[in-house]
Amino acid sequence: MHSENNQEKSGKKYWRSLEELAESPDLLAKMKNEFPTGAAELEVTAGVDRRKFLGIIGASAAFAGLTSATGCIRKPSEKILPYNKRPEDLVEGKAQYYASAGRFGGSVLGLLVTSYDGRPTKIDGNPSHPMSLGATNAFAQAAVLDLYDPDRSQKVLKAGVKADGGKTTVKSLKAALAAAAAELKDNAGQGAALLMEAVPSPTLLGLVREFQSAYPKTTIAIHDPAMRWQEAAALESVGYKNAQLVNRFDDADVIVAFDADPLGLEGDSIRNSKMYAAKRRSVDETKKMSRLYVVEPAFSLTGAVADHRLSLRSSGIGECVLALAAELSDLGLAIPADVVARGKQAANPNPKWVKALAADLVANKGNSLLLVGNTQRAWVHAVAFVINSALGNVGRGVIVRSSPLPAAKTLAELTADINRGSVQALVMIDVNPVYTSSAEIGFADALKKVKTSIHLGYHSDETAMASSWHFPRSHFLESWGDLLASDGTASIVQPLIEPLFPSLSEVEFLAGLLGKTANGYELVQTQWKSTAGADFAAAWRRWLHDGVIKQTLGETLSGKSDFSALGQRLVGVGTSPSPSVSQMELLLTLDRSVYDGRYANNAWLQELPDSITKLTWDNAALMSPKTAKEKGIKTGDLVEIKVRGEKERRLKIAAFVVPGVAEHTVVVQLGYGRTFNGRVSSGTGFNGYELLGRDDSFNFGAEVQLAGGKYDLATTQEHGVSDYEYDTKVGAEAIRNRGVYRELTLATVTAEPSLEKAFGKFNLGNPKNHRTLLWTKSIETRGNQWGMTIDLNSCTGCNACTAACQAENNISVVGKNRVLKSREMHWIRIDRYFAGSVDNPDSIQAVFQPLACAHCETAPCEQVCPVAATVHGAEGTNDIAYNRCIGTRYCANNCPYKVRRFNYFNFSKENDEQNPLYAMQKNPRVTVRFRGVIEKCTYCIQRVNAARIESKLKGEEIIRDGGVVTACQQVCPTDAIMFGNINDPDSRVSQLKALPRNYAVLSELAIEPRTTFLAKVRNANPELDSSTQL
Amino acid sequence: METSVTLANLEEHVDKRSPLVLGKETFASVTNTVAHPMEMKTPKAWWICFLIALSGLGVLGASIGYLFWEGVGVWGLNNRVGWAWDITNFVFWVGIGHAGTLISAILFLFRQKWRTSINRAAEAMTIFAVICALVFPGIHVGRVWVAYWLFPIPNQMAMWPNFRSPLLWDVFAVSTYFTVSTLFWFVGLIPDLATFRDRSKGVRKFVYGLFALGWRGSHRHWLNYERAYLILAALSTPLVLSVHTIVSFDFATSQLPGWHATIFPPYFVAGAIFSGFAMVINLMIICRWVFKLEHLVTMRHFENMAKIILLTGSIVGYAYAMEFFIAWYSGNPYERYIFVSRATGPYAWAYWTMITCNVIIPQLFWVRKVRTNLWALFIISVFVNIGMWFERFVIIVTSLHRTFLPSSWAYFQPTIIDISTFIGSFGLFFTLFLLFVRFLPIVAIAEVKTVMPEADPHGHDHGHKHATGGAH
Amino acid sequence: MSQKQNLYGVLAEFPSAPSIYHACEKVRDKGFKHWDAHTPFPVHGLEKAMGLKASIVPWIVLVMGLSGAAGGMTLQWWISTQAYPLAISAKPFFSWQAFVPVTFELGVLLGSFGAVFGMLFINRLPMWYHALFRSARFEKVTDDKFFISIEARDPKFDATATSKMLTELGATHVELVEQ
Amino acid sequence: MTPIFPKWTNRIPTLVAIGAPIVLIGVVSFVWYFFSPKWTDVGYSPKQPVAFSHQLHAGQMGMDCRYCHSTVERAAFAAIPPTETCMGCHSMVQAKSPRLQLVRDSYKTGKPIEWVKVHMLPEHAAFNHSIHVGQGVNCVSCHGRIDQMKVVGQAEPLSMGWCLDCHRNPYPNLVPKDQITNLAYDPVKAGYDFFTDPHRQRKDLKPPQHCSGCHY
Repeated sequence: MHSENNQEKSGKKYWRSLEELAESPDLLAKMKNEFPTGAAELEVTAGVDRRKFLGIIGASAAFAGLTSATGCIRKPSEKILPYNKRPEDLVEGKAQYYASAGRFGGSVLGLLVTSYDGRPTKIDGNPSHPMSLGATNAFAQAAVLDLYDPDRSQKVLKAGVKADGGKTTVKSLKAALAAAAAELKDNAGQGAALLMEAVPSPTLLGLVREFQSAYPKTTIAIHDPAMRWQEAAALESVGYKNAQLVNRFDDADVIVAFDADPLGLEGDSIRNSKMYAAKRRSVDETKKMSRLYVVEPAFSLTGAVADHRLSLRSSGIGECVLALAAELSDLGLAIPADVVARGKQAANPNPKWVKALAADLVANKGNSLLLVGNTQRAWVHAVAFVINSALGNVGRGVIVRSSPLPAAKTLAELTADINRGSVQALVMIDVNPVYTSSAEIGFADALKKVKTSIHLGYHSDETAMASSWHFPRSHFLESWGDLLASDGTASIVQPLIEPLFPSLSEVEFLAGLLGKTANGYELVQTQWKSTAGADFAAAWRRWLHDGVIKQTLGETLSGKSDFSALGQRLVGVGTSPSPSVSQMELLLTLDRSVYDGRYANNAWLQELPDSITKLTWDNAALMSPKTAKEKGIKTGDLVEIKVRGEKERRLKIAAFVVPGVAEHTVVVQLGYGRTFNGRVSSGTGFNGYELLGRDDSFNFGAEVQLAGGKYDLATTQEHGVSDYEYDTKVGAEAIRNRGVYRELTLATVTAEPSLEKAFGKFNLGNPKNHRTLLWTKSIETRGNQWGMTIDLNSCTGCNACTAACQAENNISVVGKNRVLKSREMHWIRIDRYFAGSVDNPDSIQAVFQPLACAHCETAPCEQVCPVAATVHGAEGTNDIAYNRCIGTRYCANNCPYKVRRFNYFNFSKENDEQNPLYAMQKNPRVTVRFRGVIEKCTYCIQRVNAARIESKLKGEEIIRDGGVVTACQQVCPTDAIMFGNINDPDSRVSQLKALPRNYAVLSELAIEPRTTFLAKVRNANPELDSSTQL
Repeated sequence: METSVTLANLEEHVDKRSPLVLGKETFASVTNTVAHPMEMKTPKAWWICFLIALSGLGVLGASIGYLFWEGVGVWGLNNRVGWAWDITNFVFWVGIGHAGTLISAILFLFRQKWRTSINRAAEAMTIFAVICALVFPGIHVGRVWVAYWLFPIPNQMAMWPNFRSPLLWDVFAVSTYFTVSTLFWFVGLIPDLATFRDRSKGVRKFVYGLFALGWRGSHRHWLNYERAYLILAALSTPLVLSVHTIVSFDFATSQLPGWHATIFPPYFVAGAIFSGFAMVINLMIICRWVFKLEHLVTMRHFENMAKIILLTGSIVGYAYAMEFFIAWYSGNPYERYIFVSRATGPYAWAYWTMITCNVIIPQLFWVRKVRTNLWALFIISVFVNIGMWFERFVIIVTSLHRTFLPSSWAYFQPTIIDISTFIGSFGLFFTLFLLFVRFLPIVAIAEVKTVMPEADPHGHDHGHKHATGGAH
Repeated sequence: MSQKQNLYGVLAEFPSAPSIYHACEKVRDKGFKHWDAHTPFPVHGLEKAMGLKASIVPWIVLVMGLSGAAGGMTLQWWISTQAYPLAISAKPFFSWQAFVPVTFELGVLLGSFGAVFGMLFINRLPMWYHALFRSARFEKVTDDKFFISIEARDPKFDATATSKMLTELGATHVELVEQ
Repeated sequence: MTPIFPKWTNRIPTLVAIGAPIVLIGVVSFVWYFFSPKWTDVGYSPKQPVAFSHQLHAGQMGMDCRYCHSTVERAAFAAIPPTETCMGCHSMVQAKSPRLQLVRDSYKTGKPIEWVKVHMLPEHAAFNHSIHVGQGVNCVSCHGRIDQMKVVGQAEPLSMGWCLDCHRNPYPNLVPKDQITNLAYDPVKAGYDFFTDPHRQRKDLKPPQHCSGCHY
């Protein structure tokens, strides 16, 4: 196939033949052949056995050996398999980095992918890409595991059964595609449809246009949770056709999010977070920082970090925006009369609050920013846009840009067309509507009516089974493509590896259906030939190297917005009954772990604790403690949710009581309860789509009743304790007394820069009162001395660090029942604490505290280890030598932070057994841990060592600042984590540690941790009460 | 050393009381009485008990085998509560293993003659209990096959153990304790083994003879023997105290609230003696009844032991109270919280079980009627042992499940393997003990004879009670 | 003569502690060297009656105990400062306070070994065979009878005279024991 | 009556007292020697699929180690040469030799030659060639006189204690940077002194002795 071709052009060589390998029983053995050197981690599996073996029958084996002729107690002999022809730029066992791009949660991120001997092992952000700026999110981190998903589609399916006798090869794949194309040709004439995600890929969209011209009767439909239909409609109503909004946080001093999550699941969250965090951190120099208001029905990441948060049911948001509009016009802002008129009658959830907000906005004209969430209706977006333009934000914080996407129909409209019989052929590119759509739409039934339905998907999922053709999709690390960032920056998606299984990229698929023979590589190149200018080859190489294509596509619209039409749009909207105990409001949201369900088979994401609920492996019906008490529901109770719509919808689901949910609202995350049985996804959670309505993600009049029975929900905090009152509340109490989490208000910081008094309020843990030791410390103090700071003021608890750490450090997945036993292995966890009174939802606040091994100088863990398996390194790290550990767990007991993790079983081996491909992701520079040893954060010691070797070879003793970047620091979208040499006073970490905000958790124990925290600063509006703080 | 003082007092008014050997016992009859259980036909009861114990041992073996095969995960432990039943059982058994050597050594040093008829069984109990105790630290480690790294053995890794770790102190303390107790026990056995060498026939004669080392009652031997025995006692006494002190260091030298307490050493030692005597009472009551030793193991023995239980129980109770006081007085919120949580938190049930069994119930011993009623003694002693197991559980688990950071709070639940391993350890204990009562003299014959009136070389008529030694 | 060759000595049986006590005093006063008293239990003060010197076991224990402790501390010092000094909780390499428990335990351990094996050594035990075991009555020595044995190699020994003397001292039974 | 134990049994204690220590010392020294990598690992020289002689190539023909093990200065792993490297010469030299059949096959089929690994470190020990070579540790220090080996065998124990010996005092094993692949070079004979070597800026090498230097 076209790999030869690829090498010449891209100057890279892909190792071959995982195609046959896929089926073969001796997979590991074969993979060793593929990876001459990187195979260390593969051998570990064997190695563990060996150790165990020697351990159990040690002596006898030894004597047997002695009697044998060689007189050796030998390890089984190992083989080395060198390359046959070594690719010129490859050095065995050395990491290589390639630029690429991917689309996660609706945002296009430029990526830098690490590869060892041709195995992609780690994904990171491309610093020169405007949307990632070097960072990524948990989805991007976990994408590399998706590549090695053993359940990914490997077969062409015809009507749900294996075509070509289940022996899909590259050849048979092509043949099948041709056959499907032919079938398409026969039917597409009478009306075809193209159902896809909102993928801003020039090449793909080009092919879509070709498709349209080839089959004129083609409907384009987009089905994508990130698609901003309502916003687009709103913009259309004010005179911008086919447009979208792009937000800039960099000069926003006041940010108001109405049920929006710009720092979490919506929009370009990474870029937003970076800009937002920068403004928060500026407090240290300027004593100024942005202020964030959030109105939302349940905690989003944005809501969790808000300075002021109003807890309000989704259906009330619109009213609130209207009320704000009215307030603003009273303050002399030019708001269209009819909007104001409607605003006057709006149900204002909290007049005092809204008044203060309005004043703040007016005070910051032009430097403010209103955002409305995807789930809100068009008119709400419209009103928000009105306010934005009245405040003069449009063109500054709020930019209107033309969308690269073609005019498209929604899934509902498409389904209607199908039922009308106007669609005979349906092409579905990487969508799974049979699972991810409302029962009310009834797409599944409609699909049956289509003569030819051709589906491209990564899994042989619900839709694949229901379509007449299914083709396996290549992972983006295996395929050529291109992507446009929302600001128009383009990136080439380049593969690092031949497809592990015969499969097609989006472009290859669509091209194939159009009867083209060109491969992805050629398609992408032809697309970009024009833009290159004179020297295409040079430009191409530059693009691949940089990962970004400088000149941007798409343009900013600066047309005059016209609000004349707004008036009648507002008639009769928003007048919704407020929910009650019997008639609750149901809200369905995307999940922070599995998004809309596409990541359901990704073990890392499944085990990633939700930022707020700390729930793993499941979703649940979230309710506020108050509501739960009224209904007598406790966490873990099975409840039935009933919604009356066109047809009655019911779901039996476990309840989870958590503060921050609006009263009489029940929240269910989507994406769980997949019927597609992957080895990971099966049996996780409950399918929220069964409750989804036709066009709203929230519904009125949901009845929630105890259904009897209990369900185990695995959380990583308050393990096994369902009593919220007891633990979360007592916990918050404790935090307050213990000064573990420190929060200040901007007022305090400006009033008393030294913060002596502010910190003094904690009777304990003031770093100023370090107790002096009774002895002189025996640790090395010269040379590189590593330390870390974590800025609680920036952290949004997004979990990216946890995921990145898992990817970098070969951390095992343990599974739900082990999480239930509190045996999860994550090296860095994010502690979430609540503050405020559960009886007053508006007072509830959540805070995040990432916690990993703090590398205490007088580490309590070290002195108790009987075999000196954990001791201090020369550069101040608290080392653990896995193979010295005998597993007494004493260190874990004596660790005040409880960050040490024990391998209660042979987790890594179990993982490899469950997923034989998993081994290919493992980082060859990190030992894979085995049964019976402790593990914990090492400050990415493998990176430290690599850097030290590098600098020593250069003849330098001291590693330059930034020479070592830990995985968590690298991924952090808010740059909350800083790592470096604390011996060097000019290093950024030293400077941060010098800040008054700097404090050590539990410093009163005289453990002198190397990881310290920077206290959170809440920019409270003096008008509003913010007494409830930690 | 509260214990010793009271023991001394005890001594004085005890001697004014009932004699240590009742009835018309002569040297020969003592020998016969003690020999009886070993020479009688094996009673059915013994066989039944033995089979039960043996199956318990089987359960232990199976549990441990499964544990080795699967990993420590078969227990209910987690990343917050890294120790639970394993170390609880370890401390529990070590504790029980204290009465034996204590009765022998300390009471010997203080010339407590009443020890003679119970010390042998007590010492045996010590050794068996310590064997049970040694099992747990051995199997609780994650990688058993490298547990030998705990010992300073030269190796190609050039690695050595860390002598700052209390766990390593444990290794040395408990193994020393086991060795010394065994020696002490064996030295005491030598003359009695000789007795049985001279009584028995055939194989038994050979085996007893082998271990009697050719003892012939030579007084030149007795001279060194008694000196050696006295010194062993003198060495064992601080050893007994040191062992449980060091065990308590596992907790006291760590820094967890609820563990990090200076009161632990005395409190643990008292607790150990407390549970140890309770176990002795249980065992002696049974032996006495089964083997008709009423004349040798008298009510006075039980009463004295009951008094010691009452005393040590009160010390333990005082320690509980003191812990609370210090927690409050220190003003340390972690300490305060952990103790409030003990009494009111998820594990309150365990805490109150402990208080009831260890502090409240033993108070019944103030009443003489209770002290002298075998049933009462037996039942109360059982409660004491239950209570002491819970004490260790409370200290270990409740402290671990509510540590400094509320984010790391967890709840521990035992698995079936936890339980079976614990029950199995009783199987091991009773197997060994039953073998002991069947094949070895459960009362130190030679020693008992020394406390008989006839033993006095200056007594002119054998009926005469109060002998005043050291004429000439 | 020939009879004296394989004669071990004379063995006299006494009924009670007082009787053997007084007998011993006499035998001692007669100035016998190679003789011994055998009793089922240590008869209080009999060593005085026999005129025996105090035991040297304590000295052995002292030496062993001290060397055990010293060795223990040295071992720990060598391991943590010489062999492989490791920074543990930033504690000094030679944190002697932490080394006390092991030092103590090793002292006690070796001390006890000294006591037990020292005692056995001085007593020449184990000695499974002994001439006295040839005497059937001697089996009672571990039950309720008391014996005095005077060895033939004692200069003052004379089979008949010594036997006679012992009978006079109140022996209930006197016999000659073969080598 | 006759005693249970005959007279000679009294000699047993003496014999044990003398014998026990001897046996003990015997066992210890046995384990000490035969269980140490010095015995178990040194001298391991498995049969290789192709009878490649380092003695011939590195010794007689004096090829530089780095000609084949080219990554040794850049990477942790000293790469085994790809078949094409062999064929570089052997397409002309000995082109027909039956001993090279496997090599030619491999070149044709693209199937790698399965060499048997000789110097095996456990997975949990991270060794990096580049830094050692870079600091001027002669190949011979760890691999012995490869240039005199027909069949490559392990020359050193490669045990942790052995590593530490050098990490604690590396200087005897250091040679001028241009001599690292000269296996015959003897710093003592050549009178090389690390500390006066002008080409070395850093006199204090500080090889790691802490755990995470090698175990991570």
